[in-house]
Amino acid sequence: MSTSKPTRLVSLFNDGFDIRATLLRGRAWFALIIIIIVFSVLSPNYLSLNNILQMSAHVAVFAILSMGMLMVILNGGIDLSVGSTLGFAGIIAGSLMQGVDIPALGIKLFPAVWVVVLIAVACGAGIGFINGVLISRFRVAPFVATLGMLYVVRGAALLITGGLTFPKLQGSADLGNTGFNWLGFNRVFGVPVGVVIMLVIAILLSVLLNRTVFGRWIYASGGNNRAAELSGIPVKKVQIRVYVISGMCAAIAGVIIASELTSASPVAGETFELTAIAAVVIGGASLAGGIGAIRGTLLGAFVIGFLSDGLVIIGVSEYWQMIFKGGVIVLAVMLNAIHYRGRKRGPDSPPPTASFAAVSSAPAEPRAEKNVA
Amino acid sequence: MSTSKPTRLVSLFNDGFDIRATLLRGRAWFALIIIIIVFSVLSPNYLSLNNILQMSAHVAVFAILSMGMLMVILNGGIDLSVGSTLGFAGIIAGSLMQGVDIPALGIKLFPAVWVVVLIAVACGAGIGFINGVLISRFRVAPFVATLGMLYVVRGAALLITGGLTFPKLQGSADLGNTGFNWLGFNRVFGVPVGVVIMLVIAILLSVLLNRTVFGRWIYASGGNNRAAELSGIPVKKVQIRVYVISGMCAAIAGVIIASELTSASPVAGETFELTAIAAVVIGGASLAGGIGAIRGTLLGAFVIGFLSDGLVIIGVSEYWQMIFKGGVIVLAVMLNAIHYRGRKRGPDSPPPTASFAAVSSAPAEPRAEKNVA
Amino acid sequence: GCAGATPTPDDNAAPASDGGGLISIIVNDPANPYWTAEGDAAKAEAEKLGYTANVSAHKGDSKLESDLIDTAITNKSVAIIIDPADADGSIGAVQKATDAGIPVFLVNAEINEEGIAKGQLVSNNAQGAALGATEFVKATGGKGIYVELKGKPSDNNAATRSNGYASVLSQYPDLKLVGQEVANWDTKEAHDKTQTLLTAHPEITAIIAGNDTMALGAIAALKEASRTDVIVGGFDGSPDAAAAVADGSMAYTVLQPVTIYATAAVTQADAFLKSGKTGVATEKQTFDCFLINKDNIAKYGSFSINP
Amino acid sequence: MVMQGEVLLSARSVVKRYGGVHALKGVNFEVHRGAVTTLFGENGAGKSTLMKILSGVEVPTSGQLILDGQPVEFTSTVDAREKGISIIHQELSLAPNLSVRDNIFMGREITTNRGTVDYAAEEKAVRALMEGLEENISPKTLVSELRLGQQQIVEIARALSVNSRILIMDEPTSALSANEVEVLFRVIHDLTASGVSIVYISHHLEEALQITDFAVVLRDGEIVAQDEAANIDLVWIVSNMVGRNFDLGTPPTGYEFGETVLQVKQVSVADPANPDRYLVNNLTLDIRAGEIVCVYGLMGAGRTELLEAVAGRGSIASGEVLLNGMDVAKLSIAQRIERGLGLVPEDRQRDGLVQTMTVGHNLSLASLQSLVKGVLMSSTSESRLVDNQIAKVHVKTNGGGAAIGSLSGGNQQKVVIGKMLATNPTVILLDEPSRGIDVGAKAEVFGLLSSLASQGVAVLYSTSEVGECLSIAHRIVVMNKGRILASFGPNVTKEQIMSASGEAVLA
Ligand SMILES: Nc1ncnc2c1ncn2[C@@H]1O[C@H](COP(=O)(O)OP(=O)(O)OP(=O)(O)O)[C@@H](O)[C@H]1O
Ligand SMILES: Nc1ncnc2c1ncn2[C@@H]1O[C@H](COP(=O)(O)OP(=O)(O)OP(=O)(O)O)[C@@H](O)[C@H]1O
Ligand SMILES: [Mg+2]
Ligand SMILES: [Mg+2]
Repeated sequence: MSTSKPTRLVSLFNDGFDIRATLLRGRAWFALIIIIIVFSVLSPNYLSLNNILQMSAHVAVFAILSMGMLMVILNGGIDLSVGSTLGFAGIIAGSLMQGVDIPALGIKLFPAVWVVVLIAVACGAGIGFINGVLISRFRVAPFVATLGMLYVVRGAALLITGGLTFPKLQGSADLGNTGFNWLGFNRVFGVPVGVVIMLVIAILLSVLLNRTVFGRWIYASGGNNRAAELSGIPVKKVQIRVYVISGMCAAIAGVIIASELTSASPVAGETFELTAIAAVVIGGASLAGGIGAIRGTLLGAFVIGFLSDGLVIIGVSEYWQMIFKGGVIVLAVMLNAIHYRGRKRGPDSPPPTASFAAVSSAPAEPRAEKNVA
Repeated sequence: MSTSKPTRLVSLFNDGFDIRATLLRGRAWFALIIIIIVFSVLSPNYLSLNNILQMSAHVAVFAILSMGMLMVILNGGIDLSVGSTLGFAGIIAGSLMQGVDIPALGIKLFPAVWVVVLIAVACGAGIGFINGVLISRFRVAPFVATLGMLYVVRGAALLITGGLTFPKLQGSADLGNTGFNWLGFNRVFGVPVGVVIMLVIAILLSVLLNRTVFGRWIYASGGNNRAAELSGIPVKKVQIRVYVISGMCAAIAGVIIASELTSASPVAGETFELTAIAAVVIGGASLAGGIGAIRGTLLGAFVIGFLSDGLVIIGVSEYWQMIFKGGVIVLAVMLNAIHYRGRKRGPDSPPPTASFAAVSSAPAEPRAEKNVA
Repeated sequence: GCAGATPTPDDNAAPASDGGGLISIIVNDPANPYWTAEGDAAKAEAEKLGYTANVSAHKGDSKLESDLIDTAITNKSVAIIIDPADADGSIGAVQKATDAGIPVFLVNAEINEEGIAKGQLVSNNAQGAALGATEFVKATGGKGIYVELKGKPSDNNAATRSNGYASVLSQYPDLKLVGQEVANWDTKEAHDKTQTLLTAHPEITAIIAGNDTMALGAIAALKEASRTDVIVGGFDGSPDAAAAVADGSMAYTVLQPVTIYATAAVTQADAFLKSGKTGVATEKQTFDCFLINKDNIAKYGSFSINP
Repeated sequence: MVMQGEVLLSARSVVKRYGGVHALKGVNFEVHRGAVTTLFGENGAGKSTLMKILSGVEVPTSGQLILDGQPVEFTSTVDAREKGISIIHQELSLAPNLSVRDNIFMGREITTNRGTVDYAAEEKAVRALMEGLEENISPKTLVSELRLGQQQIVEIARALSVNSRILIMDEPTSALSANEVEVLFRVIHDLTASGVSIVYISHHLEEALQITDFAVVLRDGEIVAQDEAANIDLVWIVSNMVGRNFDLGTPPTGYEFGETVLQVKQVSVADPANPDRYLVNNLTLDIRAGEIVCVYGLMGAGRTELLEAVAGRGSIASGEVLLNGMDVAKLSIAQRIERGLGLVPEDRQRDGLVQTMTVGHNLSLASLQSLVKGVLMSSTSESRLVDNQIAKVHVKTNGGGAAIGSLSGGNQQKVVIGKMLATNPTVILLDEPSRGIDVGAKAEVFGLLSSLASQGVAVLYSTSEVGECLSIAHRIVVMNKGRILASFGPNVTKEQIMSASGEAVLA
């Protein structure tokens, strides 16, 4: 049977080439390809380079969010505050683009766009830092800490704007702050800037995870926190940093959205956290921590994004869109689980107390070794 | 220091009286009492029997949802679909109250109210059953399975009504289906019916958890699924049943809301799942499973409910309300964690891989033995 | 504080008041500038008339709305100004307040029941939709291929506007509707769905949106695709939309006189509290919407047209 | 009682309290350069606690550590590691999701000058370490794919890779086979010869005696005896440890075996990772009422799979299991327990205990149905059952309400056994019931089994220690690669058993 094959082959490749990982990656691609084929048949407009690029641009925002989420999930946590952080960062960028009053000098400063972006991302990092400190120092469960921050950050964003949207973020040449819309509007060799940013982040985080000591630490403390701590890994620092990365990713996504819409709304990103988590899990990561990869997460984001855009293109009703989306999320993860059924019990598989997510802890996507992007 | 005291006292009470549990219960009450005092000072209208009853009626719906959620969380799972189930059950009740066309006979049947309620609750049980089967048989992670169902069930509810609300659910005497609004409007000895239902469910579930074999099974399989299985516990059945209970609780909450409003909206209950989870965690349950109690969960729901009603009464702006709500969620859980800091590591404490929620697995609320409601 | 209340002879539910007391204002979602303006206008008017005012929001959730009404009752509000969440779902809550002897004035949206609230002050959505659709026809020259972005299905204004658009536009056979998408009043969603619709129907020449936030999302998508030829129409008359009309990216928007009827609701409540009469003949009062296009944009003030 | 040799590290009047628990009560302990200091003591005596203090895992409540004559304070394991002290933990501390290589260098990654991890260098180092331990484990294998014994080897390799001056080994051999232990001892000899100091802890007393230079006995948090190897023997250790002598007992006699209650007929169990391989291969075994059978085998012989298959965890590929003549293949674990067949699993943390529950609730867990009166459980029946079991298996606890985590390892093991006994089994399977428990507890457990057998219960237990086979078993079967290679009566010798299992006999 198909389940027996991969492992037998493994022994042929003791050099570390993992046939299971390869097949699995193949299967995730497979899901994506099925989606593309089905919609291409149903609509002539689906499979064009332009549409693929545009759908990728839609996916990019979620993918960036999901990759940050992956860092947190690998570490054994979860970050529900990303949607709010996204909105908050957009608002910060928006308000800076509107100019900063310096009452003391009686002037209004218009920071350059790169400064604006930097400050917005720093705010995201700051929110992540608070999450991390709450979780690692004050031992608040990640679900709860980030749930609290979800409300606090959203409230703060609304408070800053009084519920209003910051319009017209194009900037102006007179003020020297043009170019904000570039992120959302421009294309580099025909590829939307959002997609380029997504790829850059994917490569960076992939290198981080697979090649650096810090990446190793994330996996180790996600796999067994106590063992990691006893081995001298600064687990609390690692924990804080993954939330900082997640916050930064969320902020980047927020800036991209604000730039796309050339306006910043305090309610941007509501419920995005759920989609991000779904992408990570469809991509084979385990919510118990320690298992997952950037490539899978990207695929997960593409599966969700290409599906929902496809449903819009063929004109399925909003309600059916919801039903399909839910169905695909469950189905994609179910396939993983069925595939690996019976493979789970190792003589010393991770202890079962992590039952919150243990059912997904089947080695859905064994970490691929040289898996860049 | 204060942290060392309770344990030393424990040895004085070997008869099973757990001083830690008592103190903790005291402290959770304490939080609620602070809230009540603060708002009573700020508004003369807060502390009246009538307002307390009315706030309790508001809390009731969330409390019922949370108690169902507690069953799932005790078992080591999570149920994100409760909000959607709530909406769906309301819609089912609403459509039944509108009458059921039987085209074959050319008549329209108007089922009695108790039949309507029963069918709606059965639908909730059905949704819970699907969740349970996905999780226990198909090994989909609870977070993902119920996230998928969140979308599917909501989509289905919208599809049934085409996005509209079912109005006028009072029923009519001619049709013999009056009394639906009774659940929401009436009072029994001055106590709103919703509160009575909440108390009945609390007592039932408390007895279930503390006095029945099934209750013990829930705690055991949440604490260590493998050990439970080897002790002859039908862990999969237990898992399915907790989701069924959660679905039923959500449906009951949905029926109460529909009856309160005498109308059923397909979007009722959006994001309620997060509030329910927050109540359970504030109530001292561990997201890793095995730890928690009905009493704590009720307290958690009351803390959230009395806080948000209080903020409205004193007229705090919507934005600040969000910030306070988030802050209180984090703070309440943080207090628990600080209190139990350093108490966690036993020589053979639960394996540390459960890091997803392990930080909350400090014995926040040791299950109290004879703890009914 | 609350002044000593003495029952009026004809209506024991309405305490005569010397102008003090709390007016509870419940709006939909303060995260939208439209509802922020609504709440602010009502609050300002109430304070001007010597009341204190609390603004809270139900965010479209009937259950939360019902809880807020309870709280308003607890707070011994002298009147409630509310933007109801749901035409059917809000009836019970309004009834509850009325039973507690508090006069309720509905603004912006109606409930499907008369005789409970003291007044229902709404913009004439059907008229506004017709106004918008007519301008849409004018802008497109009565022909072309268009798509529609719709609001939250649970909000009956979404349906009213959509129907209003259809009743006008269906009379023009050369205007072809090729797609309808729900974008839930959300800018980002409207942006993404517009992009996708542009892919599915590159031949689109016009987009009609159920409100301004969605129209602005569509405009962002069009800019990105460098499609300056597509005509976009909005609804609400928000300041952002007005700016877009000014710079030509939006053809028109329909201004709902939200500040006008929010203010009027408070004035009527005040009249009712003082005299037991609202001073207006009918419970349902519709306020006509105004068209905002290039011609009158200069006169635009926040959610209002300066004379 | 003169201790010789240079003292490298010493603990002075070390006290450790955990809340109300007084784990160490003023201990003076010395580590000698280039020698093996062995620490003996009952479960819960405080051995691990002392080692945790020496290695920076825990901070003493009071007292001092002296290293090279200078007082030191370790604030973390890294701190201790930098000063040349490393530890092999009693409970495995590996990340199952990572490879052997990543686990060995966890927290001490070798980096290239570009700042990335130098996998090649790490792999080379791992290969060298594995060669030294004579193990064939690839550096890239995921730890979750290794069996317990191999994981323990990885732990050992990790400690060795540090090149420390002092190496603490807290029960490093609890999951190792005799061959692997022999290799480890050779490594220890090489280390001591090159000046490394070893602190060694084990409940396998005879084995430990072979390498001991200095013996220290800890009891209730105090040192009660210490001496050089030349002056001590097993009796000395045991009498100091538990205050009396002990005996694992002899096969119970004086009754006839009853009917054949359990028949394992040509059972095969497939390897879940590789269905073409069989972990239990066409195995046949009968047990009669009142009979005690010991399954001896090396690590990975397939004993756990056999016992789990009989108990109903996992499925069998072919063959049948008959309980009192009835095929139980279709029955759930619960139904098998109800019919009198219960398993005491090998890994008590993972499969035996519910850590979030009290001692009492753990004890009653498998027999809840018997407590039901009407619809509810009777709490008086429950506390009666719990008290009975606590008394029956001698759990040292201050009542059924105590947290399970507050018990020492041996007492936790007794709770797992007590839980199964509470179901009144007619056939009881025990997978390595003595793992990690002290001699006293071991004797108690074996005494219990033998009295159960004389009451007509069929007992089947597995072990990796020959000595435990040669105690109460009426019959000893030797397993290797999923098959039974030999079957012996009680009068067999150690050597016969070991050579039948394919194991080299220790010198
Ligand atoms: N999940 C698994 N994946 C791969 N191999 C496995 C798995 N489970 C067991 N094995 C292999 O099956 C064989 C039997 O192992 P097992 O540990 O059950 O034997 P045992 O006789 O019970 O030894 P132990 O003394 O460790 O209990 C070993 O070769 C082991 O490596
Ligand atoms: N973190 C802790 N919290 C509370 N009590 C503890 C803790 N760690 C150890 N103890 C207690 O301290 C005592 C000594 O435990 P320790 O683990 O040192 O025993 P040990 O000699 O290593 O036993 P074993 O042979 O079973 O491993 C025991 O009573 C144990 O219950
Ligand atoms: Mg120990
Ligand atoms: Mg075994």
